[in-house]
Amino acid sequence: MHQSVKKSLVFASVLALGTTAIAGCTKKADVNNNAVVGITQEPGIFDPHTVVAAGDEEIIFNVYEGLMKFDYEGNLNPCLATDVEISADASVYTFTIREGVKFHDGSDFDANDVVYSLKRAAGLLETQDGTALVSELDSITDVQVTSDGRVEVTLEAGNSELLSFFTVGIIPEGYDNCQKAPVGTGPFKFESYTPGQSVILIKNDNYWQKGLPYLDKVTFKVCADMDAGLTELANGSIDIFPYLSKDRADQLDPAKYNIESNGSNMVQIFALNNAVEPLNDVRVRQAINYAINRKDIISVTMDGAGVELATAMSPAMGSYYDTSLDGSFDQDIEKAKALMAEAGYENGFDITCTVPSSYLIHVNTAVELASELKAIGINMEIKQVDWATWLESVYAGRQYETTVIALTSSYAPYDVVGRYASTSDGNFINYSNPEVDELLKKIPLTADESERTELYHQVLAVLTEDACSAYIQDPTTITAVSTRLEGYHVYPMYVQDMSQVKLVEN
Amino acid sequence: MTRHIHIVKVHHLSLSFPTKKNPNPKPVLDDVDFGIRDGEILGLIGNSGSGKTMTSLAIAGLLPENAEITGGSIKFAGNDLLALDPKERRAMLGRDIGMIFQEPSTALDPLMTVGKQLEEILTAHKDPSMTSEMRQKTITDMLELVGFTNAVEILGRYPHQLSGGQRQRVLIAGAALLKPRLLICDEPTSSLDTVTTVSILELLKDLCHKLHMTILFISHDLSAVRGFCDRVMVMKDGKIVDKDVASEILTNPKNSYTAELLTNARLDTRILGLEPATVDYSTSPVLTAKGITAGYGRSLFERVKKKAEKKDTNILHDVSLDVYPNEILGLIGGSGSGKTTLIRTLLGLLPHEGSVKIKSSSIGAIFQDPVSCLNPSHNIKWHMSEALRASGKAAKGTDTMARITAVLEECGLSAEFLSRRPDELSGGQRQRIAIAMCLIQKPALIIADEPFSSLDASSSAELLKLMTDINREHHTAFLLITHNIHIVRQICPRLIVMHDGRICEEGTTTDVLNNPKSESTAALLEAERQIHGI
Amino acid sequence: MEQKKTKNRSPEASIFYTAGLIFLGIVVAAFIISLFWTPYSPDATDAASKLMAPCLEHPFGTDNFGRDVLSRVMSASKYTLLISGAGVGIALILGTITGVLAGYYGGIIDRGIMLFGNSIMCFPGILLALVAVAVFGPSVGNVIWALGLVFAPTFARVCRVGTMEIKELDYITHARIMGVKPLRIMALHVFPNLTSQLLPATVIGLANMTLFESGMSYLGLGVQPPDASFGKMLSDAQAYIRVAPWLVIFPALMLVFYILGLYFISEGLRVGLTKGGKR
Amino acid sequence: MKSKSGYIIGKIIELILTLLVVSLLVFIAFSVIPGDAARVMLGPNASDSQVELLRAELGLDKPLVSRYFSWLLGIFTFNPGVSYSYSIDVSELIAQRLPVTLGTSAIAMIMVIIVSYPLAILSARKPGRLGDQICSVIGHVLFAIPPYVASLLLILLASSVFSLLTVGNYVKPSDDFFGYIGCLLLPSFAIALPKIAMSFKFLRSSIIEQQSSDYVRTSKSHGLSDFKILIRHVLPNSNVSSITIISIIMSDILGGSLIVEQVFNLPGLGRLLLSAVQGRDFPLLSGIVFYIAFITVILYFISDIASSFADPRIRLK
Repeated sequence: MHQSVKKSLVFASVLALGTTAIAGCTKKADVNNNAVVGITQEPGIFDPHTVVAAGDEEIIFNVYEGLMKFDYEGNLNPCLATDVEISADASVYTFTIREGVKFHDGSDFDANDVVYSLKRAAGLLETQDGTALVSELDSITDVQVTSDGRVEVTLEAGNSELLSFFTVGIIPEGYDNCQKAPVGTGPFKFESYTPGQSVILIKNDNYWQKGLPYLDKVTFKVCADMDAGLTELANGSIDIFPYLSKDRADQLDPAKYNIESNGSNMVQIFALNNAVEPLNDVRVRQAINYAINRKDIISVTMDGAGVELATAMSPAMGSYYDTSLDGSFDQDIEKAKALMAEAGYENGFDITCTVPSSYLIHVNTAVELASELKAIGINMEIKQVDWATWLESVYAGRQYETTVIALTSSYAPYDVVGRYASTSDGNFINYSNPEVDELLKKIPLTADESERTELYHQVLAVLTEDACSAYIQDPTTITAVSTRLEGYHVYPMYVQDMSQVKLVEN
Repeated sequence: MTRHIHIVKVHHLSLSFPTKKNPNPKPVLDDVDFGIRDGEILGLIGNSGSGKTMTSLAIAGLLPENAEITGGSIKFAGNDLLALDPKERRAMLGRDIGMIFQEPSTALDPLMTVGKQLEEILTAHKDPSMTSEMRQKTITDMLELVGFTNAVEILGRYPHQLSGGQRQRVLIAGAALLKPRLLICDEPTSSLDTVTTVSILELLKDLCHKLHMTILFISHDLSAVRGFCDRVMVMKDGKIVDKDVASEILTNPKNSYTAELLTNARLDTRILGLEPATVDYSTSPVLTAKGITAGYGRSLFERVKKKAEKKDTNILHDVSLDVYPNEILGLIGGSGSGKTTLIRTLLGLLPHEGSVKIKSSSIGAIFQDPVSCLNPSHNIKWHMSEALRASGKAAKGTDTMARITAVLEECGLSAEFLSRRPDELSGGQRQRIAIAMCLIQKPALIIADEPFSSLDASSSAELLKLMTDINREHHTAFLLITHNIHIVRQICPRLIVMHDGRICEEGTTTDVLNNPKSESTAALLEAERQIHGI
Repeated sequence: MEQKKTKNRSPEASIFYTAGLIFLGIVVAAFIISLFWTPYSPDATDAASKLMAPCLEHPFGTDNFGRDVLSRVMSASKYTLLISGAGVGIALILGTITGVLAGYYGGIIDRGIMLFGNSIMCFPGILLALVAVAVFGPSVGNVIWALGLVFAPTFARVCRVGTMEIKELDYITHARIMGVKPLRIMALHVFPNLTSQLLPATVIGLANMTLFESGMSYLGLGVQPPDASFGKMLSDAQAYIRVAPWLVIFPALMLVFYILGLYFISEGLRVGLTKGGKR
Repeated sequence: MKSKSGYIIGKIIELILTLLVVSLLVFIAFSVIPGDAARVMLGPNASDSQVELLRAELGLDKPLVSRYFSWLLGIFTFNPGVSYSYSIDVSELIAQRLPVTLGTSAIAMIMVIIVSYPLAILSARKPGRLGDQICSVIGHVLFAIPPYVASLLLILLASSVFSLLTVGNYVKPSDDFFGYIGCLLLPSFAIALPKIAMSFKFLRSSIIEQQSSDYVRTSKSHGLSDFKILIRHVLPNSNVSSITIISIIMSDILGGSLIVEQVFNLPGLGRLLLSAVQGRDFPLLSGIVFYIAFITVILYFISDIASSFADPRIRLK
């Protein structure tokens, strides 16, 4: 009761503030056919092949296109290719190239551009040292134009999981200045980048999908963090802001903003370094899993907007996800204590959780975890580090005990589980199980879809059984979209597709 | 219209500082009643807090805001000053009443040239007919009148570029610029040295005649008005206790308080029975200084810079002197003659050229200011044991304490002083502690730099007696720097006179004092004679 | 004149002292009580009761984790007192030693020390502390060291000026004539007399250091979660400023009380000590 | 008479020495940063040979001393290199952010002066009266409020009570100058508040002290009006002592703006600094830190020179 009164008061104040903003000092081009999107990560890389951070990808998704392209439901559709043919052993992919597409610089798109782009991404150009710029494409050994004008990609071994990586951006043949002046075939052209402030994209009038895009101009405006974004939303100085938490989204005026939400296909993990004492004991890892209350964590960090996870994959992955694993680790303090005692830690132990300070959600999760783990005697100290240090010492160096992080993936199941192979670069939890290694080797070689699905289920079952880490949630992506816009869709990936967005007609 | 005999008439004036807590405090001025005759120099004498400054401020109309006149009236040339509104009152200042104050060093705005500050007076009392050139002329004329030969140059100077005496002259020029009928001088000479004092007093007297001014001269020192004032009034606790013609009061005081003031001003009357030890000049001296040349600012950087500017930074030039065992050697000289620099050099505190040889290892010193001579953070016991410890003659436990108490007793201080802190002691007691600290180190020579200058007469006398006792009993030599000729005459067999960083005269005290050979010695002695009536 | 001033001033000083001690007392009392008892554990989260407005069970309300704000405010006072105290301690030791040396010896030593000190003071203090903590990682220990270093030149300045004044006084000249060794003069003759200048500077230093510390915690470079500190609580509260203003108000009040208390005491000291010095 | 130019030359030498020490401090501080810049730039998946290649390209493999001198040369020619994380000239990045930080600081400084001077003069005219005491108490309280706390309270107040100014909506001066000033007003005010109190307190006591000085008494005895004494003597003299305080306040304001920018979400140097810290962006970080120190050193230098113009005792020894 009290709360709701409070909130309506707040809405009044936000509304008042927003009105002044429009009447007052902002020059808002309300009549113009444009939109401003708030982003929280500083964009820095515009080369489609060297891009690493999700924050860059979400912008250039509008600039570059690949042979394939995901839609907001997670379907992989042909894009610059009209068709793809995969050999039986999945070692040769042959693409039919779309006709009548133009690059932003006015040149025509053809098969040679595809060859150049894929070779560049795979590190096969003569000027390169052989290291793939896009590491997943490392297995490509050759790209050729066939006699009938199609493009044939040859792999060193069969891999039926590679198709989703052909979403990689295609650039004009011989072009090497994508960082400074990006040129692609996407619905929007790159206009300017002001570090720390904004990236501006303008409409591609020659876009091959007729009628798209609707907007003339899209500005990606950098906000320091979620709260800064919230303030800008309240001011009306941005139209779209993704990655809100539910309690913040609730503070917005529903008359001015629609709230869109969708599973993010992220896996938030309480990563336990399997190589250090006492986390190398499966009983301890299981105890930790039983000790934590995922519902409370989601309530505190996302205000309830998240899906509880007990295994390494998000339910958003559809059939690859094994529903039978749901609820494997529902909170059971007694069982957790018993497992601790069994492992010889009835008095608990001290442990450190190294979290990247720039991600509030992970820091908050760690705070809640520390409080919950006290119940089974684990005293967890939180150590915040900046993103660079986290990447270096936790992810690459694996010098840590525990951490909280969200694992994003393109919409490919192999991307999700592949990191648990004992030799994988991404296996930062130092998990090692020959059974999983064996299964992971089998998957790419298996052409049959249902057989592959079954293998994925087996992998997930082992990972859960081993309690290789504690999986927490798939946080819901909550995006506020101004009511003056329509056609925005929340993707289960870290991208902002602006091509479908248009002004509401009234 | 009759000519007023009294230019100022103060009628039964009472003044107090009421507060909320105490609406009826003890009055600061209690029924003060006097007149200042046209053209006279009236001296107003009293100790601090006697009400003399408040009297002058009441006449000028510059009383602090929380002062309240509880009764009486002040008439200036027949007008009731207290009835005037503040604006008219202010208009009289500078025009009819001029004032000069004690501290010339801070009485001028440091950010403004002398010329601008003087011009301000003329513009404040605006006379529209005056052009800028006329104002300049008036100011330079007045500066010349107060004794500047380079008046135009002075106009462009800032106060800090002038000496104390020059500043006081500028202030006098300012006060006299509009030729006021009354000039109030509030201790104008107390921070100046004797030679300058004499010249300032002469200037005032001269102005008094030339400009037909009346002067109210305020001082705490009765003897200082000798030969200057026509009449003298003595104030005590807000009341006028005595007034008479100057010559009468100075030679034959009728009031007992006046008599007391007079004796306090003349230390010599109390000095009796001082017997310094006899000196044998054939023995080798305890201290020999040869060809000392020294100055401040001797860092490499500054030396190079000064050399480039071809400036002589030296304050001492080729000074040589000997101090013999048992001797109390007197050293006199005007301010700026280099006395202090010489002492600091002899004590080894300054880098110098020339040689200083000291027979015994230790040399003691006592200084002018009894406040800063002791460390306020520590008690007397700490001071004494620190001195003993530093001399390297420290013994253990009770022995140390015994020695400390013995020395203290010798200096007339009981053992109960050991636990006291410096701020619980009087000036005389502190100077005696300072001597005790020297004594415990058994030095062959103690250098005493104006040790009496901030002590009252009786404390000075006691300290002087202690010094001669030590000299006699411990055969300790003293180098005594003082400006008091009486003391020099009584206890110093030999005397050195310094001027401009050089020794200008040296000889037995009687010779030097009776037949000064150098001009500067003569001038110094003459000034002393005028002020202190030797 | 001087006499009157001191008479008027002493009640002023005592007003400052009383006000200062009351404000400071609130924070210190919170600290002392928190050592033995807080209403709830300051780190205990409770998802069921998050963002509760002040009520009987939670007089200061609860935060977004459902933690009791009163308990957190109490335990936050611990870090404020610890960091400002230890930081000032370090600054005091470093500053006093260098300042007295510079003031006593003058010349090249003085120029060197002051050049270094002035160079440090050319960075806005918060910037330097921020960078230091950013470089060595945020932790209470690093915050203390960083702030200690940043504040040392302030104390060095006070000591240097004080020493240069005291050095000219007769009792130091005496000590030099008596042959006391320079180090002993600095330690026993000069230093005790600097206390009247150092004391107000120390109190002000405590207040300024708290300002810096809370600013750094606000930026996430100070005290680390889940431990409570005023700055961190305020920065966390900013997101809820419209829905849960109590999250801002109570830590802000405590922070301001502490600083205000220190300012008042330093003001009292200043008034009181100048009176004492004039005696 | 020592020449004025001599004094200024001395100060310039001091300035250069200070800048050198400052640059040394900055360089050393960033040379001991843990974390390899090259590895950070390339991300966790880079191979060692790639890292080595980049290290060579960035000159990180050269000895420390030669790196210092090349860095020093760059920084004094306003060309401190290219930011690792933005791949843009550091000077360009700083130039983009400077309007925010300098604008906020300048507006705050103007606020400090136009509020504190009149208040101090009024207060000091009749010290101890009710108005003076109220000002002093408010001053003490303001003094104790950290700028970012003031910011939070102002946001609360501005958004819910006054609805006057927008928060966190930066407008470029080239787009709309008044909009630019408008969006900086609130942050500037938050920074200025405690400094107004500080400046007020100092000025007030300085004016009171000057009013009781001997030369004011002399001027009174010359028959000058109180107003004239205030304008011609008291204020110039209290200015001499306040120039130093003003320069300290300026430096504090600059530092304060770094934090307050964060609260108001302004794209100023403070935010750039934090992101540079997080990205281990050595050229950017050292550039920002050095240039902020540089501005402060220049401020102090100007204040020294200004003092020497205001006070003949300093320049004419």
